[in-house]
Amino acid sequence: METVKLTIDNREIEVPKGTTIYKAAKSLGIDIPVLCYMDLHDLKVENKPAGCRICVVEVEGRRNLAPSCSTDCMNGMVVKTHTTRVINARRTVMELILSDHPKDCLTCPKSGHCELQDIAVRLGIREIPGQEFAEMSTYKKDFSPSIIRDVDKCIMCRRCETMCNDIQTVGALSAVNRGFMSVVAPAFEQDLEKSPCTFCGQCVAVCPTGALTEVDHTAKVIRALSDPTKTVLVQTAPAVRAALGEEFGLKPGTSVTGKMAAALRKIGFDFVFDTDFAADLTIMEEGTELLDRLTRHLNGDKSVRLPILTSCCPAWVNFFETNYNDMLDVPSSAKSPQQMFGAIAKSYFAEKLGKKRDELVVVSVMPCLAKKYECQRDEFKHDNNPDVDYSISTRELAHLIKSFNINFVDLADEDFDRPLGESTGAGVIFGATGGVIEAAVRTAYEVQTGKPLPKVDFTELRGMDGIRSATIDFNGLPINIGIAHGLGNARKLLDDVRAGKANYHAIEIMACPGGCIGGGGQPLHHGDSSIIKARMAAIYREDAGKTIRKSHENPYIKQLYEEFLGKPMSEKAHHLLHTHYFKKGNKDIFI
Amino acid sequence: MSHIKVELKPEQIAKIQEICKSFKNDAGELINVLHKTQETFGYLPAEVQEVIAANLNISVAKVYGVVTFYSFFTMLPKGKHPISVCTGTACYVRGAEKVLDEFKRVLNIKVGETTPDGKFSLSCLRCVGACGLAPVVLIGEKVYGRVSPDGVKDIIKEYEE
Amino acid sequence: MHLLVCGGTGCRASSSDAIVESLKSELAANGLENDVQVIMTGCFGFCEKGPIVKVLPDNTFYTQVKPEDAAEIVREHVVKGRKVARLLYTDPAKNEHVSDSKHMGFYRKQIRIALRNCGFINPENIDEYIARDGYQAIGKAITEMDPQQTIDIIKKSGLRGRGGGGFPTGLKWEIASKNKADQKYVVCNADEGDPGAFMDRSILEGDPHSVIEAMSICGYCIGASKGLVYIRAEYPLAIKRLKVAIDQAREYGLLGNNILGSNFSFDIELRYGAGAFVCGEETALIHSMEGLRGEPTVKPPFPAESGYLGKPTNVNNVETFANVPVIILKGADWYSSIGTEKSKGTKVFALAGKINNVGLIEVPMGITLREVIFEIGGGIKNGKKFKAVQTGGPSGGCLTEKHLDTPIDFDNLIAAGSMMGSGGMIVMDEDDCMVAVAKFYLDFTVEESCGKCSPCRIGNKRLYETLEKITKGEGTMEDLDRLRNLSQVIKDTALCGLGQTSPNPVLSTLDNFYHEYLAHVNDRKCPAGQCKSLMQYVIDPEACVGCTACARNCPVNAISGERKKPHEIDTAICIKCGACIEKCKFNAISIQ
Amino acid sequence: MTKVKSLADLKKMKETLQTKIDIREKGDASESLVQIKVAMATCGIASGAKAVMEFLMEELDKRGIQAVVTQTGCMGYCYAEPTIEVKLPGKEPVIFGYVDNKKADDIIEKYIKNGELVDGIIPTNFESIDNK
Repeated sequence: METVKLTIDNREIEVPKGTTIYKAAKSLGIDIPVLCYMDLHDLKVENKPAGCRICVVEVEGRRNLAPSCSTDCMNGMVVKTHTTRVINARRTVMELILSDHPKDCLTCPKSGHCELQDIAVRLGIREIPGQEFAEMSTYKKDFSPSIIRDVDKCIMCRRCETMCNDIQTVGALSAVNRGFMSVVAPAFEQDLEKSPCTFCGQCVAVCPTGALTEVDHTAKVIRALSDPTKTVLVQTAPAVRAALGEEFGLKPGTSVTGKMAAALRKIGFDFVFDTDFAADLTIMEEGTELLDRLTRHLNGDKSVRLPILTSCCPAWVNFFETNYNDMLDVPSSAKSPQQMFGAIAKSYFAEKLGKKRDELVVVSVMPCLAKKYECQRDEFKHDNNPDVDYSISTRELAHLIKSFNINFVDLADEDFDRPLGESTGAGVIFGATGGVIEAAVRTAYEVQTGKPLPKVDFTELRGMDGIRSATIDFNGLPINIGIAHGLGNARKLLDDVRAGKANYHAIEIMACPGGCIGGGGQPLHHGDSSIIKARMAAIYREDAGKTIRKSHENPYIKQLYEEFLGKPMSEKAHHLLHTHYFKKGNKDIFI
Repeated sequence: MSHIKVELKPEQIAKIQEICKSFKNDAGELINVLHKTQETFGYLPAEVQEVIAANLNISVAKVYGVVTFYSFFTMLPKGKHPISVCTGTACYVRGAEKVLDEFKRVLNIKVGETTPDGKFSLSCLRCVGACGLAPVVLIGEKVYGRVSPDGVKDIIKEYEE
Repeated sequence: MHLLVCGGTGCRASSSDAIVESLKSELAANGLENDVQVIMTGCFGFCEKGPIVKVLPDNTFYTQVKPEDAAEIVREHVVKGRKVARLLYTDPAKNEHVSDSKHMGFYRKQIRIALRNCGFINPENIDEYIARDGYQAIGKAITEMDPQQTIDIIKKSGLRGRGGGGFPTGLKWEIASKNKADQKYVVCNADEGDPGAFMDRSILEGDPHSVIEAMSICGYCIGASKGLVYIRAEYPLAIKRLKVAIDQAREYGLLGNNILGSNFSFDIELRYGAGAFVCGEETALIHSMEGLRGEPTVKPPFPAESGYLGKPTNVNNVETFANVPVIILKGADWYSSIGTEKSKGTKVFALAGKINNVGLIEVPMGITLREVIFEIGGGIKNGKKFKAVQTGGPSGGCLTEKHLDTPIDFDNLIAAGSMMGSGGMIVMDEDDCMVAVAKFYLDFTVEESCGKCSPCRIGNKRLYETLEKITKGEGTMEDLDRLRNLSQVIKDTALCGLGQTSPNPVLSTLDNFYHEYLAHVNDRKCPAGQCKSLMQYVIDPEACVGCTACARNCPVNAISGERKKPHEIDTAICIKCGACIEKCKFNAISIQ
Repeated sequence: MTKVKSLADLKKMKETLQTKIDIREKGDASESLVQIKVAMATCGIASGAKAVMEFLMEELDKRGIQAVVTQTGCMGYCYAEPTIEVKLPGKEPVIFGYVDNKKADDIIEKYIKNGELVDGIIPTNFESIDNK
């Protein structure tokens, strides 16, 4: 490899050609502040518009200062990262950015997690000169069911634009306007709800400031908890337990299932249940649907569309409703685990409790922002009463725990309540990319072949590659599986399917890079993909530690079918656990 | 950018499709497509941008991002007699600002606006290259040179039926 | 006999089209339509005196011609051979007519290389270009030289980019030629956005073939078969003439496959700008051509490595290209004999502002500002005092009296705190407030900033606001310090050339006219009497005769008074428009 | 129009086309060229000035002399029509009277080519030549 030698702050270093000054300095332990820069290494995405100009350094012989994030090291370069000139420039630029930024830090939802705030603290900004006559660029606030856009706080780092367009290919956001009024916004600066936004929340996950935040439902949850006429149930998604600990200073990848259950009980939920249970239920329905379609297909039924696509991810559902609405019969009709849980809770479990559905409040804790939108969809309501009342994110749950004065780290582990709290390892791995399809395979294999699986772990389905495929031998019948995470990858896969170029029987798609563990509602990873990997490891550890690892072996699932649903895909199951999809957008009328 | 809502007729949609097609529906030709479309429709309302986006297979947000970046593109229909005051440097030092102020005062609109009767719209432009005639005002295609604030009323009078 | 009528935008705005028509019909009326040709040419440059009609062969230069003058020109000059004295240029110094343009102060010191064909040939007729050795340079290059030899001529000539930066053109070509790729592009930057500079437009309107020829020479040198002209949509005439020229060149086989029997092929397409000054920056320009927002990106990679569609791309501006064919034909030594040590050749300037001879001039590098302003420009309008000259447009600075004898070249202008830029040259007199001038330019930059980087997006806005505060009389000494620091930081940290130079008007006025800033801040006065907030209109009761002219003309009815008695201005209502002063015949109204 | 196929083609084409704009090239460089003005008022035309002018233009061209021939109004020497004014580069103009084709031929051969004076110079201007 070709290398270059240079000096940074009087220290010599040799780095591979093409290394930026920022990275070279970092390898020397010199931590140059960056703001707009974001490196999502595993997604092969580097957001470096070189727009904020916070990371400037002095390069000997150069007329002006160089942005270290996007300037390559050259042989013989002499770089200084903290001269008076650099520090003055950095401070002045920071003052400029702050001069066009609201000063409501104390009440900002991003307070404490704000990168802009961090740098202001680090640079010791104490006043903003000329603020009294400085005009601010202000815009309309946008409240969607999932995401709040308060772009007065936008600093034009363009990270959200990169996520929305380059990674997710959703195209809801773009830089608009010019100069002082330029900002990232949907077309015509309309609300996100009128845009092709899928509410995947990846923009929120990378926003360094409070410009993009989630809709906060914690207050509503607290109100429900204090309402004596309501029985409040909580369900927690698989990925939450792998990340919640980070909000309390635990190492990424620390599984906090037991502490979480304990905390939820302390907060006062009447029943602490697990979405993993519903995940097992999803496998029963989706797996059966897969086998049904497959069998009919093998028997020559031309009306059957394959591959079958998973439908647990609400952002993905929004995406195909907008972009692939010519293929609405392809995804599985199975509802997502969140909605299956809600439907069962407000029917089966309500009956068990002898309560009416409106006496129950179902709260979900999700790694996701699209779930907030999903639970508000009309088809998931009964007499205007939603199956799931409130969906809160992992971050909101952390706030809730903190505001209930709970010392999370020191909590003793507790278990979920029964019956809707029992789950298998198959339910747990829903949280990571490839997990849903692995769980489905574990069940479908045994149902189809009537034989026990020789091994439960399908490592060929795991990993971080954006698009993966594998062929699983169903006792002589090769089943082709496709997996994509990140909507951009999903688009590639789906385009192939639409063009008839792909030969898959089943495809799993998750909107967020990494799957739900990298969801838009998770503790912010600031683009550090090692955090996502640690969460993934935790998920698979949890699976491996479970005694039951196949959904169809979950005793409470069996009981549910025996007592209530009959069998998978029964009429009752269809009514409660399946849904249909809608055309969104008007793209097709023009082409 | 403020904008108005319109309903496109099928033949208008067909016209836009035709324009896109003449540029091979190539997203790289977006700016040429927008030019041609604005030439045809006079402005680029949201609905028009949506059709363009669909045909070039790019997001509407991107199209809007481009439309709002370039000052030549407008989402508002211009007045019957679009008035452009040159505020290039040569015109500025020869008093264009006063002329502009007078137009604003007489028409009672701001720059970028159209009079309620739709007759006049007012905009600024940077240098038409007729610096010898500074300050210069364009009404439609017609150039008025050496305009003084006093002369503004007379110029407007020419266009009032 | 030939009658040349200026068809530049300025003269056309003063109905030079109608002049052509009138001349033609007058000639026909005299039965001379076959003996005398009327030709519409590109810009003569002397826009102040436009429209221009030139009669050849006796080289008579008629100024400010109106369509109704056509009859007299034909009757007197064409038929009888008598010059129409009232349409001749009058030398203001000697107060006598000058009929031959070569003897006018405006033209005397000019050397026209880039503008060699402007105002000389019919730009819509390729034959006239060919008659002037057109396309011989590309012919010479492809038949007699290899690309490197051609590049060497350009390198040796010392030609530097005329778009602003002044990067050596030959070197730029060489870099692009050395990058290997299956496709490369030659781009002509014709997105002239500098308010008050219009040389590129004039060249394209007056001599489009020279640009086409130069682009193909560049294509030959760097190994590109495709050329793109990125041109402002606001230049309809230039677009039209360029299109005509491209079509003609294709028809003649001077564009297209196997040009002049060689194996070199080259063709040109047009791309339109849409009103964004920042697109003059080459990376922004390339993004704009790709159908994106015209936002610049960090260099490196330079366009020569990765430009349009990721391919090696060479971007030069119109004026740079216009120099190329002549250099190839006349040689590097000839070209480098003109100009100064580090800035060779000539530069076209758009001379405007408070100057007698507004127009487009081409002068050898090294000429002094004094020569340009007082000899070519004919001095300051209305006998006022020279105060400053702003060069380089919004990226440049304001130079003053002490710079008048500095030879103009790239390096001297930068050393003086300004820059060559694209060649705008705006002259200001004692009535121009330099703080307001800086504010004017910042207003432009704020409007044209793309918004990508924070120093330019927010910093320029803050500079503008501070300047506004000062012109309102609310400035403080801290504001002046802040202006300077902010300006320096913006220069130091902005992403592209626009931002890096946008504070120049502020810094140069702070350097050269600090006393004016001080007057605004300390005395709350605008010495030039331009800043409205610092002025009051007052009627001198001694001088006022009560004619009521002022009151009748006040647009806001701020003036009251009885007939034949001194009037008074209500300063609370007065909008300081100045209408009253213009109407007062007794000099009774003054600004304080 | 035929395509230009080679550099030689182009050069040939240039030669032909150049005459079309010759008048402008010469006008631009009038200082360095021979300038001839033919008085073409009624009196001049009546005495055959037009024929003389055409002769001059043709002959100068044939003999390879770069000259600008223009018409002018009456020079005030109606008695001596046709009259022409000849101005050699760097010299004061000289006016010749009674110019017919033969005289014109003389003027070209003797005055224009060699600077020798020929008969028929109108005296008022003779002085100016003398002074030189």
